[in-house]
Amino acid sequence: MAGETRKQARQPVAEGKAQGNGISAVSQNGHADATAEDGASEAFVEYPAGAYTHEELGLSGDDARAMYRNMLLQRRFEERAAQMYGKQKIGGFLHLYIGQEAVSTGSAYAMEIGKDSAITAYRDHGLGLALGMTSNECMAELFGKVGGSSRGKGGSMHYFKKELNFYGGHGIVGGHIAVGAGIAFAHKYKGDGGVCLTYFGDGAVGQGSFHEAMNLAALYETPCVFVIENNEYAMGTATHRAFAQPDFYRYADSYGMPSALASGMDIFSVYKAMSDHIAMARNNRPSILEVRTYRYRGHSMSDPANYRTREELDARKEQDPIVRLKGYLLERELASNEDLDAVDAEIKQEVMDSVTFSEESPAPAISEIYEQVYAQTDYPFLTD
Amino acid sequence: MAGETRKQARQPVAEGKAQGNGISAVSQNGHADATAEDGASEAFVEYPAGAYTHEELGLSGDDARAMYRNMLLQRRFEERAAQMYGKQKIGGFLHLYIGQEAVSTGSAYAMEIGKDSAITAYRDHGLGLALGMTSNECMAELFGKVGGSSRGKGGSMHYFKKELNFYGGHGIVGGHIAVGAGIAFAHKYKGDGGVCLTYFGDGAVGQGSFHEAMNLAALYETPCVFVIENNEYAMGTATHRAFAQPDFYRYADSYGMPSALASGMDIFSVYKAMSDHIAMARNNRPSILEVRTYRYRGHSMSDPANYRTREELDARKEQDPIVRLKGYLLERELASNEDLDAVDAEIKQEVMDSVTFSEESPAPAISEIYEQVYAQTDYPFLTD
Amino acid sequence: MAVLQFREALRAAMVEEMERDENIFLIGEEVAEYNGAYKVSEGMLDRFGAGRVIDTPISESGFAGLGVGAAMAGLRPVVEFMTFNFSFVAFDQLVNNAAKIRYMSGGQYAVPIVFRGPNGAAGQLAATHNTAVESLYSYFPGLKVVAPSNPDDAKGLLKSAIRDDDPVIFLESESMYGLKGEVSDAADYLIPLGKARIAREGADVTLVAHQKSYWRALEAADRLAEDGYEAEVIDPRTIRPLDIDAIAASVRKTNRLVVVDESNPFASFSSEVACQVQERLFDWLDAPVLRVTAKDTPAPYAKNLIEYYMPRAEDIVAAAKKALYAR
Amino acid sequence: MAVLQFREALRAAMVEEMERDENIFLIGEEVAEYNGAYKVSEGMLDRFGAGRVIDTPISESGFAGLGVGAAMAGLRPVVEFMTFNFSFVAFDQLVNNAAKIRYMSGGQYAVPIVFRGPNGAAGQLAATHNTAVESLYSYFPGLKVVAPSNPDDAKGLLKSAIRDDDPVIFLESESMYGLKGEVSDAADYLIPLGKARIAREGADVTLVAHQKSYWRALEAADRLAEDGYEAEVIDPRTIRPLDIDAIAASVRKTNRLVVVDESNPFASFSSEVACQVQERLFDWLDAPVLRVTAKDTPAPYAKNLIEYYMPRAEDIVAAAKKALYAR
Ligand SMILES: Cc1ncc(C[n+]2csc(CCOP(=O)(O)OP(=O)(O)O)c2C)c(N)n1
Ligand SMILES: Cc1ncc(C[n+]2csc(CCOP(=O)(O)OP(=O)(O)O)c2C)c(N)n1
Ligand SMILES: [Mg+2]
Ligand SMILES: [Mg+2]
Repeated sequence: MAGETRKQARQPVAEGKAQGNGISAVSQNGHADATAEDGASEAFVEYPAGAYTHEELGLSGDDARAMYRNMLLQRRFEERAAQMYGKQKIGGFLHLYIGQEAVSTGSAYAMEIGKDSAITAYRDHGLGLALGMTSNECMAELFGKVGGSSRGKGGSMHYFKKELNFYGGHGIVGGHIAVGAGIAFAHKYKGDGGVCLTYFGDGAVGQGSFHEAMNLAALYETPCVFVIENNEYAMGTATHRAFAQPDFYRYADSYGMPSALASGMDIFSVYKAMSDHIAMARNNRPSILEVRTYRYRGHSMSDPANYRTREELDARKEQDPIVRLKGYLLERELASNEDLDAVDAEIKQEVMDSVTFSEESPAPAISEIYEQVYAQTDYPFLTD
Repeated sequence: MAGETRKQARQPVAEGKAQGNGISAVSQNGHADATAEDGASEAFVEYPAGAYTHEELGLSGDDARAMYRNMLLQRRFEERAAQMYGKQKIGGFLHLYIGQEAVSTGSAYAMEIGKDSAITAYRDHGLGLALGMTSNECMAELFGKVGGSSRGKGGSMHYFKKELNFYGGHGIVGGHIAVGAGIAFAHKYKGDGGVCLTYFGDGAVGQGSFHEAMNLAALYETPCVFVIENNEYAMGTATHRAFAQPDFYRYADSYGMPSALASGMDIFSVYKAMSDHIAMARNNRPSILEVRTYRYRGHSMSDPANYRTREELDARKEQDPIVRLKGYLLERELASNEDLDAVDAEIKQEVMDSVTFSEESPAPAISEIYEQVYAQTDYPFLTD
Repeated sequence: MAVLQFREALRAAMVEEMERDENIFLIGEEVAEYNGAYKVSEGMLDRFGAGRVIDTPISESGFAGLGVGAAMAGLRPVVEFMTFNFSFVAFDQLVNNAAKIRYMSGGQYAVPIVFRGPNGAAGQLAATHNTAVESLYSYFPGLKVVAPSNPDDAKGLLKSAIRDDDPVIFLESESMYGLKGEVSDAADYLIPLGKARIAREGADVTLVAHQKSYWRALEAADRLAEDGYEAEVIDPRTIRPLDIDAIAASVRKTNRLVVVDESNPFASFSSEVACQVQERLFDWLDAPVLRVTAKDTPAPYAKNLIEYYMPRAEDIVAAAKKALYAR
Repeated sequence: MAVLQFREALRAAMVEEMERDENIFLIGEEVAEYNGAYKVSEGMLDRFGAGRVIDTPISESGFAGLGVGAAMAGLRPVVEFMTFNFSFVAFDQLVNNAAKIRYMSGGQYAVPIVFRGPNGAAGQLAATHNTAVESLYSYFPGLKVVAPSNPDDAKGLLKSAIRDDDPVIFLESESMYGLKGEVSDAADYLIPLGKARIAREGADVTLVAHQKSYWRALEAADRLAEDGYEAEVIDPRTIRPLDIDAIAASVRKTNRLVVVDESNPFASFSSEVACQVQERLFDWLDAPVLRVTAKDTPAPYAKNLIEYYMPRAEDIVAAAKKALYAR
């Protein structure tokens, strides 16, 4: 497998080891390097940033450009959503994914959408859009309108799209991990060849339900990839403050699972890692993929993010996965600046149109309160 | 540390390696040997059966004889309890500890009773008696009489004894593990130098609450020893059918904790391991101690235990920890057959007296239903 | 009609449904190789194989969540809790995921799942192993809660629950598994959820009772008859949705109601029935709605205490007489 | 008297108690370095240090259990849930361990612990983040449940809860943390648990309401006054034990009762109040006990839906008028 690094237990960390254009997959926030110093664990695979070219990965120039568009759509969509939140067009919590787009897009291109499934936590706009949800249905959901993907019932934290096998959008930290194992279980049960990608944050690893789901998935050999989007914080809590041992990929040992570490700052790293893990899952070998990523915004709109420094944030922004891919496209002459500006303009228009769509989409009728609670259509609700 | 074996990762298993009088700590039921073959984990300590003498451990002949008595009391008590259950003097569930007595007794002698604390699951008669609960209060509790340790409110699964810092007796699998971490937390908070020993079965490792408690204990550096009493089955489920990776001591890696494996068939192995782990805990270093043991009886009185063979059971009975210690005492001339028979007779009488005590102890007054629900004495219950 | 034990009726329902629809599977602790902690699933592993009758580790939250995911993906899981006391470590899966995903997804995803197992007390098991859960789960819109009291209902309702496209909490009883009764062997025996059953007719006082309490209520009705009072006994069978119409029709006749339930009293099923009935039938009631429940305390172990703790026939008789202003 | 925000009143209670008794500590997600998700614990880390104001991983079951153990061992933990929705992953710890250990140990172990945090709806958060939990926890004997509606009560009741030797579920409200009110600065300001407060006197109809609903009820009372009806508004403050005597005294005067609660209706606090009142005061009631609750559905996200979903002043006015047989 091109570019991968097999580590041996106890092998010392090579200082300054070559990693493409120098962006490490390793966190700058108190994490040990991937090769644990205290005599670690199973051999595991690392997918560093900058180690892959699109050709090596079997991707065309069109693919690379499409990936760029896909990431940029998420970014522009959320920038606009943040603005609309400020205008009180959107209520409740709004958790932005900005900075993490390579994870969703890298996955979307590695999986077979429609055949495979995906499920994530409440920070779900990016994955929804990456999988093919429209800006219209996504924005209208935030506006709480009937044009929304859940007809305004779910809001930001609860995007779902059945045609895409997108299983949500879940607000209880850790609560959807076993659900993901169950979706994978169904793929195997039905023998449809699909796999399920289950995404969750570093914070969710603190929930016992994570461990229960890992053991069940491993025991039943379900076609799962468990993707830990390690953005270094759960709200204001840096991973090393919440975990006695914060190298999450090592947890796979307890379940006899393979695991790996990818850089969420490089879409090719994510794409390659996801492809490998999906291939394992297709053989009913579940695994953990830890992706080291970063969120630029606060946890939600109300979070000033005082728990990190301006410098830390700026340093991470310099590794921006969209900027990185842009540089790659230009350098390789896969696209010109004008091409990319045109893409940006087109996306901005699409997002602006989704705002108009959402404004115009009607609010749900009050009677919809009682709809979709039950499949049973004549359910006798208590009403007054 | 006398007799301990430090293993290196990937070190192959020496076939037929010398282990005292040949009794291995390693399960015969599908477990990998302590040194995992697939490239394991942190170095850990193994405490094999037969590797220790009482002198090496700083124990006197009196100590060894007291340990014998302590184990035998549990055995005889439960034999009698089983009989009383058959006579319907005891109701509900009755989970017997027979076969596992070296774990409770080995611990009781390694800890400082009164200063240190202990908490366990529902299979709690053995630990209660080992810590110093009287046969009377234990038997009367089973009979549901006011002479019982919980005045008949708790029954078999819920022994508690505050003077002994015995925190129960808990019926929800996994539910008391974090409670144990909390008791340890309190020891540290108060600075009283105590540690908390938290016991639970192999089955409890399947609960997410186990993992949450491990991480919390490790993160807060609480004075805990987590003792996994691996008796190879959770009800009818052999460990390898419930766990993708059934070598529990290896789970400590995920929490950066030390761990070890002891033989529950040899009280000296347990005593030594517990002593070492308690010493770590006194330095606020929590750890996992997996003890490989075996229960001779069914899970509870209604379980015919068809999930294991007669041969398997007989083989394990040959390793009986009481028989082993008896042999040791005789061989070393620490006691004569007559001495030991006298101990047995005395214990049998004690247990028989506890039956009489329980028969004679009154049933609680009906009004006691409303007592000890709240500390508040004038709580306004809904009554009719 | 065959005479079956309660557990056999449940098994028959599962077996018939699993033969009809291969998307149905059974999962839980000890359901397969052990043949069920209470032998409800006896023989099912042999019949359907390990792919459809599946043992789990002790990970209720994990396997309940796995069931929810499988249901969203088109399967129809039957998840057994060894007892519903243990569902509390999976509470979030039931009340947030199973109950709300249809709603939050705007109707895109159904969650056709049955959670089943023993509910409530089973003798001297003490406080953590004696909780009646119907009040808790029926609080949550999005769930249905079923609680049959005899083998025939158990079969017909479980088959309906399995076919239902909504998540169903299906409550059984440890101490009733051996109870025998006539069970229909009609080809497709389905009893609709949400319909009460009038078990005994009477004009003087209505007794509403389900599961174990139902049998106590029948006993009480017999005793009341000896004293010349005819009690009408209604078994709601389904807790949510509640067949309040059937209860109301009866109370319009008797003008008196006693609700019997082994739940603890506060904010419980019995409170709900009383609340709805006094609201709907304020002018019909000749006496307050009374209730007979477990005591307002945790469950004790001692035999004499737990016996007194549970609703007894004599308590029901006394409550009925009170409602009748009799002696 | 100082004017404090609700959150400041809670903080004052914790700070005063922690200064009085060093066995008290605060633990929960983001309580320390972040100063509290809703800033209730602002400044407390600086004041008491990391040994007594303790951040946790997202492990509600783990840290709730840790709290129970610490309480058994003689400490007095205050455990913050970021919201009570998240207590469902710790449900077993609250309802089995905290609630029952005293009983099962025959009174040997006390569990003096407070679980606190926001309860119920807070606007457009959708179904999993809007659950009112008072009905669920008050079902369990062994627990106490407190739900203040103004800063003064919040302070006095939280201080009492912390000193109480029983486990207390202490319910706050996200959308009320900024609410300002006069708060006593008496040296040892303790409001006893289990005592209701008559917030407004009136002879025509009784409104029972707590937390957010309390403010809706006051609004409704104003509107009713415009129409010439004097509503008596009772804030129960404590859900378990319930001050039914205070409610009953009021209903004896008004003969009419409307219970307002943002819980879902089925098997809820409102059912319980209705049940108890109709039982005790059957001959005093001139109309059925009515209730105004959240709708019998999960909570929707859309603004117009969630607004309609929650009990509104106009719903309360309508219910009161119905009870008054007024137009
Ligand atoms: C069970 C539960 N506890 C607490 C919360 C509140 N909460 C929402 S998001 C969050 C942090 C999660 O962090 P992480 O899993 O790392 O995801 P990220 O926000 O970084 O994407 C917390 C504590 C919740 N939603 N559910
Ligand atoms: C949460 C929960 N689930 C299920 C049970 C039922 N149950 C009681 S004991 C037991 C097996 C536990 O096995 P293990 O932890 O290995 O302890 P052992 O019985 O071997 O001592 C089970 C499944 C329970 N009490 N609690
Ligand atoms: Mg994070
Ligand atoms: Mg076991």
